[in-house]
Amino acid sequence: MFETHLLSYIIFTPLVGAVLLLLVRNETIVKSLSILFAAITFILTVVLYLTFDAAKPGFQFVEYVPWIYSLNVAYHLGIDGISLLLIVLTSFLTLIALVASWSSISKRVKSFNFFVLLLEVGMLGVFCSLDLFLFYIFWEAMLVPMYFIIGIWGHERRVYAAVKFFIYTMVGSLLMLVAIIWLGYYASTLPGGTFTTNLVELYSIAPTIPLGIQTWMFLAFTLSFAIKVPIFPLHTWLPDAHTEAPMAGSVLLAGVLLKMGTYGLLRFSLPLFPESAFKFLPLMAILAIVGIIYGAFVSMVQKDLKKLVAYSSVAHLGFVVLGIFAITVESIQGSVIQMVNHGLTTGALFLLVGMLYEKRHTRLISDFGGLARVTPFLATFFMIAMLGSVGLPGLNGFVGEFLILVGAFKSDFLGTPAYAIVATSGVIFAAVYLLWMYQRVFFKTVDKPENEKIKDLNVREIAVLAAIVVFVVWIGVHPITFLSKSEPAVKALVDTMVKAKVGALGALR
Amino acid sequence: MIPLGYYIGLSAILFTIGVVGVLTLRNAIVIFMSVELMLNSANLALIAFSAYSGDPAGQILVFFVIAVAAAESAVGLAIIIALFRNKLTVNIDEVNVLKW
Amino acid sequence: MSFNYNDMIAVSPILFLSAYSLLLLIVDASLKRPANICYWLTLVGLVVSGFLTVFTYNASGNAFNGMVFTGRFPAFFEIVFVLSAALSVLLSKPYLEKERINFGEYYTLLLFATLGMMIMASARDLMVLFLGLELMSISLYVLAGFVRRDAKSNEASLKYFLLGAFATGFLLYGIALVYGASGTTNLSVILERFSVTQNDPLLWIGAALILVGLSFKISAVPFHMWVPDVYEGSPTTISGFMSTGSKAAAFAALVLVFSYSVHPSWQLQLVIAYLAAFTMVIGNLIALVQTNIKRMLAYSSIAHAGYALVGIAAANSLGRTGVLYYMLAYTFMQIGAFGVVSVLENKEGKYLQISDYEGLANKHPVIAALMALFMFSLAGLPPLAGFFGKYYLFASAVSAQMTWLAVVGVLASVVSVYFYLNVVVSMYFKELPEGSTSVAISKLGATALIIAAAAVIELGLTPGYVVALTERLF
Amino acid sequence: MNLELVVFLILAAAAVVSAILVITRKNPVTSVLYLVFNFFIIAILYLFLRAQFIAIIQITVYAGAIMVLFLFVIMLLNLGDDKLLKWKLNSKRTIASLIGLVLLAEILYYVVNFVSASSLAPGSESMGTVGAIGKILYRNYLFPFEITSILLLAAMVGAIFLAKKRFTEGSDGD
Repeated sequence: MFETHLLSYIIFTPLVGAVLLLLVRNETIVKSLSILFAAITFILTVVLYLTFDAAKPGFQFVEYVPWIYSLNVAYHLGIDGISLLLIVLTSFLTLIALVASWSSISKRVKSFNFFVLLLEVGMLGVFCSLDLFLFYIFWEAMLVPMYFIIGIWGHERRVYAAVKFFIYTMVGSLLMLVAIIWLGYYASTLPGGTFTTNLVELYSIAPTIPLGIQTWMFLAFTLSFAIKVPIFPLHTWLPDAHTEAPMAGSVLLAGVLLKMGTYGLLRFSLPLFPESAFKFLPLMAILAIVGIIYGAFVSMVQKDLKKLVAYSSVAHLGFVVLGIFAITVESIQGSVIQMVNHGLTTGALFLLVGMLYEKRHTRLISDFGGLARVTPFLATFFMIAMLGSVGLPGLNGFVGEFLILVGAFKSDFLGTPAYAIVATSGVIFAAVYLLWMYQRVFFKTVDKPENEKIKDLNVREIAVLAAIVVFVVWIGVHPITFLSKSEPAVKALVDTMVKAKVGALGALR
Repeated sequence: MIPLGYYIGLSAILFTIGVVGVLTLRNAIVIFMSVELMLNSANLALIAFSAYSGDPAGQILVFFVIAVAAAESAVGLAIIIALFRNKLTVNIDEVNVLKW
Repeated sequence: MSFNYNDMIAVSPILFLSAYSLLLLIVDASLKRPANICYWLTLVGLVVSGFLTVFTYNASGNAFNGMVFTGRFPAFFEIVFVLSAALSVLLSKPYLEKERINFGEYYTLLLFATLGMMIMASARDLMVLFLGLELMSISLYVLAGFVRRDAKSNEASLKYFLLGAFATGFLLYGIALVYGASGTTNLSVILERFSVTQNDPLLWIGAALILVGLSFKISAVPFHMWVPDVYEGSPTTISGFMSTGSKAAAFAALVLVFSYSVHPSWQLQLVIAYLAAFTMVIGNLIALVQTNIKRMLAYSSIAHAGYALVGIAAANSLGRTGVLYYMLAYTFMQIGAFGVVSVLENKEGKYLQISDYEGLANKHPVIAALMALFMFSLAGLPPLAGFFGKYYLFASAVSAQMTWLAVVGVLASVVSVYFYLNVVVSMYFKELPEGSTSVAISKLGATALIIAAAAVIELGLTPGYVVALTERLF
Repeated sequence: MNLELVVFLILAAAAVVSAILVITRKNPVTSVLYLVFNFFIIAILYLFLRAQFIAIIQITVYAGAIMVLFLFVIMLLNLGDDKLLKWKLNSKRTIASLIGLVLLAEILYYVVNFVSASSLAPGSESMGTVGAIGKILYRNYLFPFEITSILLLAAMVGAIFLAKKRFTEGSDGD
């Protein structure tokens, strides 16, 4: 019984917590209660992780309850290795974010915790849904809490950032909604078919759609995900949202929300519409590379620490997208692990920048200098997170980027190693801007008197960061622990794509 | 024998005149009179159809329409009186607290 | 005799409400200070007729010589009207007292209007449809001008009246032509003769004129110009009632004419589709620039008529279900939004600008949360009622091979998100202005709002039950 | 051309001319009078169509009662005064009415072309008498008839409310 409903428990535990919060008045209790529920959720996901059997094919922990009969919509959950890793990441980062913002949120504490827990429900739901309708509901429902988190607790230009974030995401997702409806309708026109949004059924139905229409479907889905990732020309909401969001908001935004875009590509765009995916593959790869280079260059010239980290996300996600569209087992494995890495390291960087801001009330790089002497702990953690992000061997980033580049190098689908070669330069640029930033902030002498008085990290902050660092090192040293979980799912996906490719070639002949 | 089309044609012309009146006039009362023209043209069409098909339903409907017209004019004129008390005008160009 | 007791039972909600409103009229006339008693009596009456409706739900058939439908279709809409009226009435007492227009006639006329709506939704004959529409309209003309000392209210009433009468002209002429083509005004007989008459241009011209007449009532572009002025000038509770009840009634009529009786040819389908597209786009675009919240809601209500028209244009069973579901969902969210305005506004016109809502979340957190909920539902965010309605309507468009209409619809919704969010931004993200005082929130008003909010959530989470109610309608 | 047709054409021409005069006169009192004239002509056409009962109603209720109400209100509010009634056309309205005109001309064309030149149905001779109408009205159309009564009541309540000068309760500001 416990295991058959485990996913539901995981999704709705935070919701129960959120509702309970409304009944409490005392702020300390509110904070403790929300951390408690986030922790329970995390423990449940760990249980999920341990009971997940990587050897079994297909989706596990499946729950199926019919919900709306006339449209054949069901409450249909299930996970594979890819979603498993992201679910654990989500619950982990939510817990971290809540603990980290213990003292940084001063107004409307109850609402803040309420919205963070609500956000967690949405994020977890997205990764668990096997029904497009259900998926869409979680996908959109998650927008609202994030919107409030940015808009109420953000910095100066928060309203602008929140509205921009909302509208951008909405444009993409509503077109996706039409595509979802069209898919359901298409299923009903087949002989003996009914209207359905069941993903498992659609996996076999969708590839039979005539290529002309399939292309539109692919574009509608991919646009929505590309905005979320964000892929290069659609990224303009990201720096605003990340910079203006409060610390916890930035962590979850970078750590989890962006992954929903890449997850969507893996879960929907590729397997549902393989033939159209092949058509757009070069374009997507080029956009990914432009994103890598562009993100790096723009990061270099940023004066604001938070903006710098934000733009570095564009570059990192470029790697992930490149790995996905290279369609080899190595590259997609790399992308999956890189999603987790980015969540951990960028999350950590946002936390560190947030903590620095809390102590010094500025984020301008030029306002700092020589902090390594004043705040040794902070400098150390910052260094580890930064190096993880750069991709130093032995830390997590290296594993992901290496796999992606290897895969892209030998990918049949990309057809040429040129993409991989250009992308490699991105790794170097990342080292340049991150190290330069680190040098300006933490090395040299302390030339501003305000910086002398900055307090170092307290125990709570150290605990939070240490928890992240454990995983940063773990993935760096022994990635197979995590890679082994997602491998079968990735292999199956690549198989599907290869088969589709062969089929398409056969049809051509 | 007068063809049915003649009656319907006449009613369509009257209807058009009514529509043009509503769209061009500025005086609430005369606009309302144009509406009455429209209703009457519809009545004429109904009676003609009814007579030529031998079905009394059309006449019954006209009977109801006349009752409705009476009700409408009572309410409409009351509204005009109420407005007149406040604004001393029935010219809808001068009714401009709200944009038209 | 041309009717029997079964007939009477089958249309008992209508008969009951007629008798009850006459009773109310007598009470109003014979007491010295009747307003409060009328208020409670009206609520009781509406609740009772709601219950009667539930009992008639499965009595499908017709009554009074085929003049009216009985059973599922009218019952569904009757419930919508009763809810719309009951919520408006619940909100009315505090509002009327605030505006000092607490007269018994208000409640009587409101019941008459509800009665008219019920008759429209039960009509199996164009004659009955016409009379129901007129009963509703005439009562609403007066209610729109209920604040007699206020020039805005007078003008709202006059504009509503002139445009309404104009629309009546079109409707009646359309009925006349359909009668000419089919030789009957009975919708079922029109349907029976449809195979013969469907090539008669007279029928289609008549149908088009009926469409024009009803388009005024649902406020479809380009027949919408009266809406913002009338909603702004009318008492706020009446604006809420008009924008939900009378719109739902007009949609009931549209379903009866176009989905039950005269199945639109593809040309007419296309015309309705264009009407829907223009209504969605223009309604939402103009709503963007509104600063007055009542005008904003008026344009939003125009846009929502466009969404529901998608279901009529699709002319299939999904579309029919979509329209019915959407009318119920829309009733709750729109009355909720107007309800919040009515609870907050005062006689001096405060809380009528969107900017007056700045920092509301600090002052009245519950009211702000409810308003935010209604805004999100109107914007169509899942898992709220508005989202599911749109999903159904767009699905009907896609399955009628009109995917372009669904795309226009979602793009229009994106636009709408902006102005709905604008209210949320004001309430939550802006600071409270200096020296603002809080408003006394009446308990009755808050009750109505909470009921509406609960329904918005509930309809979104378990839409299946309502959808099941919309099957096998006739 | 037979006599009946000649009479019809004269009446039709008179109806059209009077209708045009209704919407072009500056003084509403004149407009009302032309409208009454128009209603009379239509009543005669009803007699041609053997709708005797409706013809009587048309004269007594419509032309008699309703139009007198119009006149009464115009006189009461002294709307004969031209100052209040500027007559002007703006371009938007002109365009609107032009479109309307084209549309309706089209309808007219269709209507006249497609409505067949059939004769009056047999048995329609006595269809429109008071007795015949009354029988059907109370037998088949009882339900709409009752609705009409409520409609008139609602209109009465509304009209009295709006037009009454002062309320006893005094809570209405005026």
